[in-house]
Amino acid sequence: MKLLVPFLKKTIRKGALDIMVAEWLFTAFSIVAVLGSAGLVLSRHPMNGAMSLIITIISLAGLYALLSAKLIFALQLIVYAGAIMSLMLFIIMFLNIQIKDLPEEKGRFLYLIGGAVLISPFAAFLIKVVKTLPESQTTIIGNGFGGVNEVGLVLFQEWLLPFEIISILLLVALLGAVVLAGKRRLK
Amino acid sequence: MFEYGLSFMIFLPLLTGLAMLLLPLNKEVARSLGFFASIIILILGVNLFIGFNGSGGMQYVENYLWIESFGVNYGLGIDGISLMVLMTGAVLFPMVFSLFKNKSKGYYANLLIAQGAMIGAICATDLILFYIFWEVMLLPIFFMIGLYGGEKKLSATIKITLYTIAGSLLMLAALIYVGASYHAQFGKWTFDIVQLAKLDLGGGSAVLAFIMFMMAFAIKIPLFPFHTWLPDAYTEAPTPTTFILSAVMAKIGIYGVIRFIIPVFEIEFTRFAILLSLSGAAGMMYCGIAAIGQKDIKRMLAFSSASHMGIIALGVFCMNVQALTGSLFQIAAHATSTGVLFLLAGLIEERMQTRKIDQLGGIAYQAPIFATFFAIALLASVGLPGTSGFIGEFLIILGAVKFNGFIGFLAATSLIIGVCYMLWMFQRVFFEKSNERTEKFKDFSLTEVLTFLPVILLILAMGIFPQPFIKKIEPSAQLHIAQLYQSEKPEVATITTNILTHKKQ
Amino acid sequence: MIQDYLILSIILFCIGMLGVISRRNVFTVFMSIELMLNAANLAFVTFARLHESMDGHVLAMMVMAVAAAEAALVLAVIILINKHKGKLDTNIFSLLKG
Amino acid sequence: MEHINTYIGLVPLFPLIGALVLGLMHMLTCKTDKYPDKLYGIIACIGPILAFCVSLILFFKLRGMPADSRYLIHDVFTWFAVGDLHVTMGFLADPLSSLMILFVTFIGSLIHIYSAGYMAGEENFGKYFAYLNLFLGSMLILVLGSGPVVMFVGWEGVGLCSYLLISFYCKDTDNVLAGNKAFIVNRIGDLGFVLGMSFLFWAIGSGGFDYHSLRENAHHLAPSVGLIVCLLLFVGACGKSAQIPLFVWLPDAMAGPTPVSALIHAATMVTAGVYMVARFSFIYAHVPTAGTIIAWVGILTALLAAFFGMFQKDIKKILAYSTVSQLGYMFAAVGITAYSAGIFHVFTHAFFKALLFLGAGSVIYALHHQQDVWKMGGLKEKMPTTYKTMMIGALALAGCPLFSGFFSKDEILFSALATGHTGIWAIGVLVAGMTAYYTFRMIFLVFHGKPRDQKAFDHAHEPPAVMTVPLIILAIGAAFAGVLNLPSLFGGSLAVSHWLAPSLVEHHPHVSVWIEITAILASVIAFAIGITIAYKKFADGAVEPEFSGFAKWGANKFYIDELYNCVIVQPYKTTGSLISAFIEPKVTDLPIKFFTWLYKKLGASFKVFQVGYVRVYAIYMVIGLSLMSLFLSQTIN
Repeated sequence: MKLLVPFLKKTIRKGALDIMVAEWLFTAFSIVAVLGSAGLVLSRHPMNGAMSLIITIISLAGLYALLSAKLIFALQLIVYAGAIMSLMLFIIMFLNIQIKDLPEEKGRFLYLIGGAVLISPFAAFLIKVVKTLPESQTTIIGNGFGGVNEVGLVLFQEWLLPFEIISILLLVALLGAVVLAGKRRLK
Repeated sequence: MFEYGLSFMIFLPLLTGLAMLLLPLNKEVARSLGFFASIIILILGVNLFIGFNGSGGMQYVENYLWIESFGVNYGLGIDGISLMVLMTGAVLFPMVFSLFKNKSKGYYANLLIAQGAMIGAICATDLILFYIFWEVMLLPIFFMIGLYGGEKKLSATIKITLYTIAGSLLMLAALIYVGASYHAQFGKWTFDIVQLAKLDLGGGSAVLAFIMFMMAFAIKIPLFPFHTWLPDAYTEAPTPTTFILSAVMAKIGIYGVIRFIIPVFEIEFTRFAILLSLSGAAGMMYCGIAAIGQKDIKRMLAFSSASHMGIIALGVFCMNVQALTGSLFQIAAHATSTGVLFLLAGLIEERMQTRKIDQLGGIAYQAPIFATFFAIALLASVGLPGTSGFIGEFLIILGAVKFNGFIGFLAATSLIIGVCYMLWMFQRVFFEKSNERTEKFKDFSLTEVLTFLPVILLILAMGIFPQPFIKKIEPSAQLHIAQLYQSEKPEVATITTNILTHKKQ
Repeated sequence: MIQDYLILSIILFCIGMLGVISRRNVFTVFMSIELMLNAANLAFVTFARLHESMDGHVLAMMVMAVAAAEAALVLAVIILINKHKGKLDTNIFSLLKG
Repeated sequence: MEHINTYIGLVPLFPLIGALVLGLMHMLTCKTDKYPDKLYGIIACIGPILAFCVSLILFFKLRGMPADSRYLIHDVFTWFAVGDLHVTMGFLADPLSSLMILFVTFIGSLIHIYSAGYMAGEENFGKYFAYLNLFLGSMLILVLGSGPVVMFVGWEGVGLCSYLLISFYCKDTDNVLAGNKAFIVNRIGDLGFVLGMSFLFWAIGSGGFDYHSLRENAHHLAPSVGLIVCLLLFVGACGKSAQIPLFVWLPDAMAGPTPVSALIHAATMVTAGVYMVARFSFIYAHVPTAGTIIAWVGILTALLAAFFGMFQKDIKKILAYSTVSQLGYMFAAVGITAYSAGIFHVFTHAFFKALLFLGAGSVIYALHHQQDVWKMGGLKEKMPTTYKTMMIGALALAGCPLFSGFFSKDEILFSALATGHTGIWAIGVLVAGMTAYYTFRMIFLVFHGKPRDQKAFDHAHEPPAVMTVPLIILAIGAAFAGVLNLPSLFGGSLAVSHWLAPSLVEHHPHVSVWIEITAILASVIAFAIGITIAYKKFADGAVEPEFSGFAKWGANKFYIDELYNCVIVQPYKTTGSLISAFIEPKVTDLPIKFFTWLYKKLGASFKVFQVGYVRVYAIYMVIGLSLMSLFLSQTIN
């Protein structure tokens, strides 16, 4: 006890409690994310998959928040979870997919296991690479890091040209989608 | 005044050609655009020729670092060795535009692109830059044969493309080997040919690299037995393309040997010189004999061109200044004579709708001017004194005799072989009785006379006053040969002296 | 700690890849790709945090934009496929079969 | 500085300008035919005549100089210079070349004048004269060139003109083939010439590649190299001067217009080989082996050609073989180092052979292109001038004493005897007899006896003055040219030999007068026998015999043409066709075809993996990724 109290005091003063909270949060979010993605891959009906993906996306948003990326956190929720995924759900429902419409995929689990075996060296390699990186803490940093203002400045100063190109890309995609989906047969 | 002259000469046609492809022009506009671009190049080329001094070194040099990490330069420059090849590439193109009016826009654009790439390949002093232009050069040829060729154009296109690509990929490998060995020896990267000449290569891998390097040029020249793409390609290609192939592109093969192989691979070159020159002689004889059996005038000229290329290559392999100068001179001479022959054969085809020799005859009575021009080009091609063909051929034979008496004899047989098939063809096309087809043969129009006259005069001028030309190329040849012999590497010295002493006995 | 984030990103990415190679349902394949994009985004943001520079954030935004564009197109394509073939199976296309 | 003379260049220049003008005029107007023939004729004659005048001036200038430094040089410009090789486009007039240009321009002018009459009304009148002028210019370059390379320019130039003029009537395939044959055979000779020049250059040419420098350095020439050079150059001479084995083209060359045969294939071009050997006498004199070979080749050619000449029926072919035979004499002379005798025979031969050809031309002209002697006869009355002049020419050719041919031929035979070449002398005497026989066989058949073709005979008439006057002039020359080199036995002083001496390297052997008398007697007897047999057989009314046995072989020229055709020409052509028909499409593509086959097979075997499902391709990617990862993991610790 004599030793523990000053240690606790020390850690609390240095924000170690925050770190512990952050670790717990990270663990929770990551477990949810992995579960969600597993649900995506395993579920047969795309609706289930989409719901699992939304879970993953939301937990990822939490992780962004933990990494002090405030704007990305917001965008992840608004754009990804809000716009893209709802578009997808909309389409899935629009197509009114029944189980019988879906491919049979009899050897699905066999495939999944085989795939996992195939991918494992790759994953192992990447993890090995990551392990060589210097370890670092991820405490929240202030000074507006990741805020709208700061990211906006970087975006419109250093990344202006790519930004414009992305905007053109979006436009093209928009047109493309309209042309593809909106095409009427003239026969 | 002329600081960026070479770059201008490369990129003017290249960009004009590309622009022509992109813009919606009709073919007449495209043709005149091409004509003016080529005239500008012609003027620049002549200006460059006049301003060139025969000191033997590089002139009009442009050098900018391009890819720093690998020491690749955008390096241009010409010396006596590239001068004549450059002139063939720069001077002869307007003829094509003024003669052939019925081609499409893309065709003229491709011609210009080909010209730009060729000039680039000729001027490049950096191996990588050379390689890039070398490959770009093939593209327009591919399209011109593939899109606008004769009946069997597709197989001919595939043949020429696969052949040359195979060669140039081998060259790429060898080129990387050379760069890497330089890095190993001097601790830095460069592909500048002057620097690479300092390399001290040896051993089995160098021989392999030499063979791979040589292969690319041997296919392009083409050396016997790598010539099999040539008859098909030359025959099936539209006439202007054949003209370019024979007048300029084949020459770049020879030029590449002189510029890049001799300085870098001295030892290997000396070791293989006899074999290579035998191959040149064999090609000359084989193609010359094959020419006499041809029934198609263009195909016959194709073999004749291959035969001449054999002897020009032989001159390079003889490793003395007379033969080398002769080869360089012959490059220009052959471009003018055989080039003109191809163009004239193309005109015959255009007028008579046939290329079969036995369907022609008696053109000389219908078209005396045409026949005279054809005869002059033909005589230049067989190397009659007073025409450009003689000087080069004589110098090559002279040098070959010094190199090796037997090779000299083989080289000299070109005097006979050339004249056999040429006269045989001339007799059946221009003499004998005319038939109902050739009776309607129209003589030259004024435009055509004006197009051919300068070249015909050039053929004669180069035969009668060759010294102004030789004065500009000879110092470089001198320098090149001196480098080959006075190399500090002892191995080379012994090999060359062996050859020399062997020869004198 | 940073490493944990990255490892998570790798795991998600590999699961996405697994989905792409082992599933035949067009929607699932597409969403697996979205998952892979998200995994990459996570790595971007993590590295941004590591270097304390916001370029990673910008890149993540761009990936989102690309994802949005992709979603628009892919969904259009899926609608077309469904309309013409009445199926959502990737195996209906085998034109590349040699 | 006194040796520099800028006139020399003018000699070849005048005819060349003439050729250019005529050629352009003809080329531009031949379809419309604007200019009259007379204009062409006059322009054509200007060049040669001017050249002759300049030649005369040069000749007298040389005469005015001291004998041991008698030469004029005009270096016009540096032709090309590469390394040690320095070739100047220059002209050299020395006694040898001045003598040559004198008779070349003289006879050339006469033949131009004659041609204006002979060719009148021909279709390509202008072209003919353009070629003829070009020929004369080339010939003069050949003679005047100051070094071997310049000589080679003329050498090839005359070959070209010879080709063009032989195939002048180019609608007829045979004529063109004859032209081709001439050019190609000449080219075989040129191969020897070029190689000879090359060896010569590498041996002694680095100090300057013109006759003067070469002559100064000639003693550095190693005997073995000297032999190679001499023989190679002689191959060139063989081609140009129709010696064994390259003589086959000359009889065929008679396909050209007759004046061309007279100028090119009798008087001037074919003697170029002799001139060349004489020019290089400073080398040949040091290589006796080469000389002996040349002499024997020459005398055997003389024998063979004389033999063929005895059986010909085409008047021009008879003269052609006689030319080959006489050329053989000349080579025998230069072979035994009697250069001046050889050149003198060139000189006299030019007169009488040109005369005979032009006379034959008149006959052919009169008989409307009838060339068969067995269809002629009795023309003596109808064509008296032609008969008389041709008689003089025939006597000169046959070596009748006191005519020019007698002196020059006798000089050769005497030299052979004097230098101990008895075999050559004996064959030479035999050939002299044969010469007399076939010459007079021709004369008797054509002019004596009764006409064999009455219709043609009735139309025959003496040609116009423009043709007969040159005949008369040449006849004077043929009769009296021998006087110029009268040996001391006849009270002369060998003027031509002395004149030529500075240009040549030769030794006159001193032998007793009896040997000279023996030589003369032998040739006179041979002449007498030959002419007697001819008289007996042909003087009045012989009929065309059927040849059999050996004579048939002779009439068919020992089937040498056929032999060459079988052994060289046909195999060559067959090889060409074989390559184009079989090897090129079938054999040489085999490696390529193998590779394409291989690629097809490989492609077929890789096809298995292309299942078509996008997912499977993705799996391939992942497999690759994994393998790469496995490999790369090794590098990370």
